[in-house]
Amino acid sequence: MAAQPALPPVADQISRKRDQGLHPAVLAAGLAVIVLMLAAGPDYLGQSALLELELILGLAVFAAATNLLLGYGGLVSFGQATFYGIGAYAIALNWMHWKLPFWLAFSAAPFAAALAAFFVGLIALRARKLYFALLTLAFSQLFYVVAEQQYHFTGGANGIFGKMIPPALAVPQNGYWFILGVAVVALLALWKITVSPFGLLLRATRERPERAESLGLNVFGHQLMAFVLSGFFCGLAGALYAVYNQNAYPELLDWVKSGDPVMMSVIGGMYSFLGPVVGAFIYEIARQFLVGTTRDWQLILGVVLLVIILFMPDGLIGQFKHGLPWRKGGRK
Amino acid sequence: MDHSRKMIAGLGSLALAAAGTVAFATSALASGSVTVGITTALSGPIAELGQTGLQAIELAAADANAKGGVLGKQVKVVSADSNLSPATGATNVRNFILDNHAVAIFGPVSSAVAVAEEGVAAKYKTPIFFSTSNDVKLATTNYTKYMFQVVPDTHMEPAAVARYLADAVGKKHITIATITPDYSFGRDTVASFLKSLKADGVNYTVKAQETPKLGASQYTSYIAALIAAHPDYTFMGQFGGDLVTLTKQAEGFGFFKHTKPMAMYGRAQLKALKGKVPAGAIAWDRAPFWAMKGPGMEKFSEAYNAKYHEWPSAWAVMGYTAFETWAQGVEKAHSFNGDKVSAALSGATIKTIRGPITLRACDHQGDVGEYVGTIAAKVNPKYGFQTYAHSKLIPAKDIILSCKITTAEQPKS
Amino acid sequence: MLKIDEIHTYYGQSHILQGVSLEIAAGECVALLGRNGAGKTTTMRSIMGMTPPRRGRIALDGAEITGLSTHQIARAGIGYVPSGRRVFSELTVRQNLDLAAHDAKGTVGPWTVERVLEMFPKLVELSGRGAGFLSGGEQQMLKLGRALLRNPKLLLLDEPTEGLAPVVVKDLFRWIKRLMREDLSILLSEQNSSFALNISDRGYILEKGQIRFSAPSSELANSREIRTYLGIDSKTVAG
Amino acid sequence: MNLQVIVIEGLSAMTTAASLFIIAAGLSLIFGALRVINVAHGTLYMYGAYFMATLFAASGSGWLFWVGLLVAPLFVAAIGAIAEVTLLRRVYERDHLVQLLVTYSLFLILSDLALRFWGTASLSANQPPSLSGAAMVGGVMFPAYDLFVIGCAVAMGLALWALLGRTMLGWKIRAAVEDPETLAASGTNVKRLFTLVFAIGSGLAGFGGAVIAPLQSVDPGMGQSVIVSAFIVAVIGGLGSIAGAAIGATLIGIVEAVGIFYLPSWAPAFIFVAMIVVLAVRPVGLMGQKLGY
Repeated sequence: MAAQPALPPVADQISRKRDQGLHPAVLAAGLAVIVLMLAAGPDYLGQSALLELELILGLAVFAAATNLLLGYGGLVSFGQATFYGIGAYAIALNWMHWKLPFWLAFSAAPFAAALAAFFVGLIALRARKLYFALLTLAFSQLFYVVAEQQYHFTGGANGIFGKMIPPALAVPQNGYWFILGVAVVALLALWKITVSPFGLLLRATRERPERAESLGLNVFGHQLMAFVLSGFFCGLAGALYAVYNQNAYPELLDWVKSGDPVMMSVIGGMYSFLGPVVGAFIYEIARQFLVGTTRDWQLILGVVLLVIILFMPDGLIGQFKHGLPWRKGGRK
Repeated sequence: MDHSRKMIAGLGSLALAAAGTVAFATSALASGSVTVGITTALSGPIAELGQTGLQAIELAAADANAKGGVLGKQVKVVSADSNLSPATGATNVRNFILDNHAVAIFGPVSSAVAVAEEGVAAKYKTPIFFSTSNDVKLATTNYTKYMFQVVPDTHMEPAAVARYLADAVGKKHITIATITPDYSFGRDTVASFLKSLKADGVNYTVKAQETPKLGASQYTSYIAALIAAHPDYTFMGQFGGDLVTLTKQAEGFGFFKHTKPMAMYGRAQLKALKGKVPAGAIAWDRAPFWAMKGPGMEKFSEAYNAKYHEWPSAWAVMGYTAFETWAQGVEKAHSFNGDKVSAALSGATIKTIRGPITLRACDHQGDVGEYVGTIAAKVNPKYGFQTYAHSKLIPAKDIILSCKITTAEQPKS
Repeated sequence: MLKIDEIHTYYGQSHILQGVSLEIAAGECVALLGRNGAGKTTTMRSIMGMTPPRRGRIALDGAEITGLSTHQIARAGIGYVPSGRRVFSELTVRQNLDLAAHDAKGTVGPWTVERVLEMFPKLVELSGRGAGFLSGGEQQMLKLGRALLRNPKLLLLDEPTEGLAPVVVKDLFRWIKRLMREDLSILLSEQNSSFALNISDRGYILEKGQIRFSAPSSELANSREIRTYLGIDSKTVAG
Repeated sequence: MNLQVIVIEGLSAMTTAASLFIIAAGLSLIFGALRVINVAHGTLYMYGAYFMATLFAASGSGWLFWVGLLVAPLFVAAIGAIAEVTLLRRVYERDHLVQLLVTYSLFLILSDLALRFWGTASLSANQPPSLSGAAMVGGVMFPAYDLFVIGCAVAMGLALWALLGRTMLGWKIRAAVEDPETLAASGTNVKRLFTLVFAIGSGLAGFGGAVIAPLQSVDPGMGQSVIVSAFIVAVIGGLGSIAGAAIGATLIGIVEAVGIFYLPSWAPAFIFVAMIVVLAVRPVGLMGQKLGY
């Protein structure tokens, strides 16, 4: 990414519009406390809660990586599960066929996803807005169908199940700390990307693409870079899924799975970095709770989503910034 | 320590009570309850399979509770939708065990979800009973000692159909086409079917093999390809709604005038097709209540019909059987402990509504047979759908894989 | 006829009209002048309910129309001729007119499709042509015709001379004069101030969303200060 | 490959194309006017099928089928109208993603309600006696009902073409697509027009479901399984273009038929490849227009 000297005005304008929420120091301290509390999880949480957290931490990375496109790049992708699935399959396939060390497979997984993202992005980014969304969806389905059909290589619809992680990681607490550690580092890296010159220029491509183009910014190049980076972290999230559940199967690549991080971002708020992370926690916990307690979980989930979409346009984080809904009585 | 002394005292008094009169012990324990979990497809295209299975398990629990419960405890059934997703199914199982303290899990519909759930159940040493999904891998490559399968597996079922066909055609040369969902169930089934035909000495040629995707809504192009192949017999591996769709569309082509279809026409498909199932078609079902003899079966189907206003599907019959299996395992082990129940059931013979079932010690596969028959021309007035004109129970001993084969594939440890 | 009282209109967060008031009497032609971005089009859109004002009120013949939706305001008797090429380009000329006539069903007044075609004979020969293929002047005829079919009491003309050849501007001048003779009230927003001041009875000057001056057009046209402000070149007075 | 096979393959491709067009046309119409991708479209289609199966299952006499064909679209159109007035109307100004998620929520809600009303079992509508059985076409047996479906698709295409090209309502819809504000300024109640368009699009879905019901199992998954193919058809053709939907449906019908014949194990992947290829070459679909979305 070449940061052209001509661009600071755009970047500057946008950076001034950044989150005007809590004071950064307060925020950082608060987050540190939350991370410490999570790290101490095994001391006070039950086993099922810990496992739930393992899943959600991976999903939080998945959502934040997707939101790099969604909230920062203005690119609605319904195909990020492609890369999530590739991350998980990289570990599972290695275990089944190649038997290379786990750590090698784990490190390679995000790169494999990024490579796939490069080729998908090269084609999909030619299309605009809705067509882009539907094209990424088509790629997602293509990978899904292939994973389901290449029976001997991928295990078909059943997927791959087995002891694909080292015994040390299979110890519940170790697995938890490992996932927590990787997720926190990944989120920090993603955050770094969003506040880097690249991240600011990416926002410029979202907010005023013509202006960015006229200032000599290579919009396509930036979007492709964002797509590859997002693919990388989605792949990492997928690899974390494989650590959590020790399996990979075609549904991980499905467009329905691609919808999850989008939903999480919208619920949490796609215009703040933490929105998708918060969204991941809320969406997954709510979904688990509803599935476990009622047959009508789809109905309730649908209604809850509607309420959030219709009455909290910037998601829960946005709502928090603008003031509580029952205090202000609508934002219009 | 004070605490452990109290526990020892408690255990001692319990043991005393147990050693005392049985009636006393039973009434003392009856105050408690115990939970079993079922997570299966309750929404989506094959929700019917999950729904009827769940209903039967709830009925079985109610029946057991009416008789004083299992090991004196009332049984509570918790259920959750797996939404056909392995991840959701696995999480549900974990939550049942860790949060609801479920002592047994009853199985899902699709094999992908079953494989995921099997792993979780084993991790927490909780027995899991498969009554709908029947992937042979569950008892071989993915075998754990906590799994029990009370349904004919993906080898047994097509082998039974092959045996039936072998008896029907004798030495005559026949041509065959297959159409199965592009899904592990479909693949395994058709492969086993052809292998079994060969083993049974049938002289056949395969003319066409089609694999439309699961849940397809348009089969015309596949049917056109099948028609071009002119097979004597067409083996159709579709199940649930897919089979209804395929039958309707093939019917329109007059396809069944030229070929004899073979398919898993169960209660739901027979009912949905309302008398339009081609008469004489070779049909099979894992537990067709109308073809199964015995007073237990009759009582069950009447009770099920009275409660849910529909006749039980095979999934319901087997769901009930699965519950019976678990309950008797607990009684035999005299414990809800997973290891003990597993040990008690391994190699045991269970009395069920469908007759005695022996769970082989080597792979925990029940010796359940498959019912194969031909579709009657007329609708059965009592049930409102076509049943079988002739049917045969192909016994398990004729079709089950030998322990030598299955154990060879089981994980070693 | 139309009375606008202290309206405030926003585009998202930006406060465009900051308390605009103006009035148009029956049969009067009023010009709304000002530089690009002064708020002329926003005033028009506020009247039509397209960007409803957040505060203030607008009344037509004494009846309040603030808060009504656009089609209700149109039905109350206001015809709107938007600026630019806003004809339904996928429909033919005749379909454009028939559509407007259909929407105007039930209105009383002199304007029918036949009479519009009489006023703009050029449209007769173009009637089968896709409206998107018309020239700027032809589109202006079509837009005007469409608005007249409503038989409005008040006509809003947004930048009618924009992008027109000088000869067509002259035609436009004649058409507006004719409509004024038929006692139609007109609100005209214009960049071309000399054109507007020549034809109108009174004028308002908008600057940054506020009315700066208002006076009879002749007075505005004669004030050197205003002429300089509006940048009128004394040589190019149309009409 | 002999002639008979070609005829049968051709007709099956057309049947596939017809049923795809029947679903995609309403989706495309709604998108054209409202710029909304309706994820719940497949579910509305399922409601049409359920309605037909419920009605027709009650008696099974032929004339009820024709009644169902008329009433099912109205029933589904009413559901669509309610959804538009209560939900979609609020989000036209918001971005596509929000609209997509609103219709996704609608999909969740409607799917759940269908489970409650109709249960989990497969239902089925018979073919009316006059249309069941096989017909001889070009020397081959072909299902009469499939021919009826092809006929319905053609009729629907012509009706939409006439509606949009020849009627005042159609002109207004096209005018609203181009410039809803100016249309409102000429006195049209554009909100009501949008409700009407959404209701018509939903009604088309309901009609599609009612027509297809006798050809397949009516079960809770049927909406989900068609929606992705419907998207693909509409997108290949160019969203908003009815002619495009017809071309897209035909293309997919042919691609599927050829794929099934020559490379059956890869056939399900073909339609996605087709979409990717078309959009890679023409990023707005075959008949799509470059618009600001």
